[in-house]
Amino acid sequence: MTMPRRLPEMVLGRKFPKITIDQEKCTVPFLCKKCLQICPEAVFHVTRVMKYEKRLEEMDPRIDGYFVLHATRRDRCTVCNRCIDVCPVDAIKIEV
Amino acid sequence: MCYLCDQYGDQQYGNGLWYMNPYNYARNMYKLRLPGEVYKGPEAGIETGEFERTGPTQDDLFAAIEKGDATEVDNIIKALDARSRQSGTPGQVLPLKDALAVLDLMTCIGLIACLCRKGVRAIDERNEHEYTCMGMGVGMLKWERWPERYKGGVKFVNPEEAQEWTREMDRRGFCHILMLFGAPFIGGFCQCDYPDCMALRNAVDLGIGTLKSHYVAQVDYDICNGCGICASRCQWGALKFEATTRKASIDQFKCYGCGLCETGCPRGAITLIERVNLPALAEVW
Amino acid sequence: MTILRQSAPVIFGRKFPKITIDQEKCTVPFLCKKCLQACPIAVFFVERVMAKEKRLEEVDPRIPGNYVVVAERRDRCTMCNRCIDVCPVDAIKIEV
Amino acid sequence: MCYLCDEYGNPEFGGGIWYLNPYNYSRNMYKLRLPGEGHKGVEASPETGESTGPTTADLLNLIEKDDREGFDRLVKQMDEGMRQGGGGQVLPLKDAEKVMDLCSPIGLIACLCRKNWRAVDERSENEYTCMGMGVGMLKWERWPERYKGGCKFVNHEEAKEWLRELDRKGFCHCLMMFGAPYIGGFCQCDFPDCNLIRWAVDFGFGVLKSHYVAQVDYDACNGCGICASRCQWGALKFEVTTKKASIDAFKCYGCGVCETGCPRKAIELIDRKSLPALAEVW
Repeated sequence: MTMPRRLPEMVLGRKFPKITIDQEKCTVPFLCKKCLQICPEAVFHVTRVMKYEKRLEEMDPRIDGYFVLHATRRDRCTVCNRCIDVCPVDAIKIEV
Repeated sequence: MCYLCDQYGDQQYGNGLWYMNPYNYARNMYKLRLPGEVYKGPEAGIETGEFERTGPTQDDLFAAIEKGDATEVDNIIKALDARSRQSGTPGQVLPLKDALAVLDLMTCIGLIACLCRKGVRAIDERNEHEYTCMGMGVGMLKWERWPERYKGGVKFVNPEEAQEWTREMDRRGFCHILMLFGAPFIGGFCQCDYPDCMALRNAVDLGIGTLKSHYVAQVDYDICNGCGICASRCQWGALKFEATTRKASIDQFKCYGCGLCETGCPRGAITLIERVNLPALAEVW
Repeated sequence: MTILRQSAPVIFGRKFPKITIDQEKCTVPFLCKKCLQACPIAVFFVERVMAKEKRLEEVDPRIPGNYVVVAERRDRCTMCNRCIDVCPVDAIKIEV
Repeated sequence: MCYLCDEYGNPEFGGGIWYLNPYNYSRNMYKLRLPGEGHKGVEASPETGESTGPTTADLLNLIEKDDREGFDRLVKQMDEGMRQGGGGQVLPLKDAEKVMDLCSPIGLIACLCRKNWRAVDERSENEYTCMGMGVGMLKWERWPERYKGGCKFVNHEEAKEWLRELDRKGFCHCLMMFGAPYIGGFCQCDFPDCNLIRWAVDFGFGVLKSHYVAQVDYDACNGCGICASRCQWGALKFEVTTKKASIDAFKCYGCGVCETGCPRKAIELIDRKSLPALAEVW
């Protein structure tokens, strides 16, 4: 059975918006969580810093740099700029 | 039947449904390591940093789409789908009645905080009342080894409590997806919704990963009075309200058979029928 | 750039069910309308018989043969057989 | 803007939106016949048996034969055919009411799609769910089969009230062209009865998305879920975790039925132009 047909967000040749997150400014994303909860398309994703030797320790979200924000589903981003408006430290930049 | 049933199902138990086969819950499942693979199965949890991924990632897929290379997009989707089948990570959608049956077979059920909601919506589930995820199997007994993953601790429950809790989740509108950590070892039972659950999201957006359930929803037009409650519960975009006939209409090719519309309908107008009974859906998983 | 506004995956190579409607038995479909209103995904389509020179005349649905039922969207048919159960004259046959 | 605005829009009227340009409604539009084409435009309505273009059956054969290039070519051809012939665009209620001021005469008629798909026979005036527009309607007696129940001519206010009533019932408003840009009909559609919605949702060509996209105001939304039952496009899902409606902007056709259905006015239609990523998603 051949693969399902492509879906709209997989329109070939479509350029996805480039989302850059300034890690110096955005230090405690898990506590702040403003952009994560405002994005209508749930583009962002917060994970703990993936260090192998630290894998058995609990990570305290209050400590800078233990959690890091990614824009994993940037193909869903509609550049509505809600995250930029809501971010208290202006860490997010989006270029179409 | 679905590929999991073909491999792990047994006709004696639950006429071939793989999750009804008690041998898939046996203790020895836990040691089942595919030869040559390190940290597969429950140890290689997403939080461990050791979850090495072979093959293409989502960024490769985005790059291929942006480049506009059709064959590469197809190949990457095939590879992503093959890998999720081989490691069996996102398993299969289960309706409520099957979910309750599975909880009878399973031992060592622990309510835990959900990983996806923590990552996608930064929701911090710290105490027992907020947990929306469920860890299953003997692997849960080692939960102290992963303090980050089980930050709020684990609430071990007996099957009755687990079933009551699953009914509560169903009332709220979460789909029940059985998660495998190295098929057929069942490691988790997720309560999912769109777009928070990554397994559900990849299934709806990219068409890979989570398998449809063994059932498909069907509306009984005589009973349905067009109240529309079911429409808000469908996470798959398969159920629409047909204004002309004032009835709910289900696109059975998109329906994942999660049964939320069936349990949500106050008049019982929607019933889940076996996917096998609809020949056209035989290969639609 | 190819703009594919496709939103449902089409599975290529899939054989659709063959639906045959016996025109001798099904003579006044527009009055009967049972299969048309029972099908959960509206596979059937009733249209008047298209005689070009008679296009400016009104067609009476009571007269047998003026309207005919066609299985227009048989790609959506899931063979749930509701139409077969509901048809008073057993005019519908569906094979895989 | 969408290709209709590029070709038929005029910046002076309604910010370049083609259906707000009065010239597209004027009488001479009706005589606009593409050279050499017979019954195109109003005469070639589906009831006349004149439309000779490719049909859904051809598409299905190509899918069964697993011929993807053929499928792509035919979809492009049918999409192209719709650009000149019987295409259309989804309109939210607020724009639909503006169109009512521009167009005359307006006649309420029985709906063809419901007649064909669900054998719904609309005979009396309060059952009509379709609207014929423009000078072509004055010749309705010529087509007794198409206007079986007759035709109820209404003025602009009645037409607007009628549109609001159907919007309450959950129908989407799609402006239909008979030979672009002649606007011949205003359909009140839903899935799966309307063929154009069906083609758009299933195969990706057909009716155009509107100039607006729906967005949820997370503070106002209390998670009642009424909007979810009204969305015909599968674009609006209820996110249980945050107890809010979540709209997939790429699938949203901007019909505004969720906006008018929301008791708390939590959903709002914003301009498609304001979301750069949706610039080419029509």
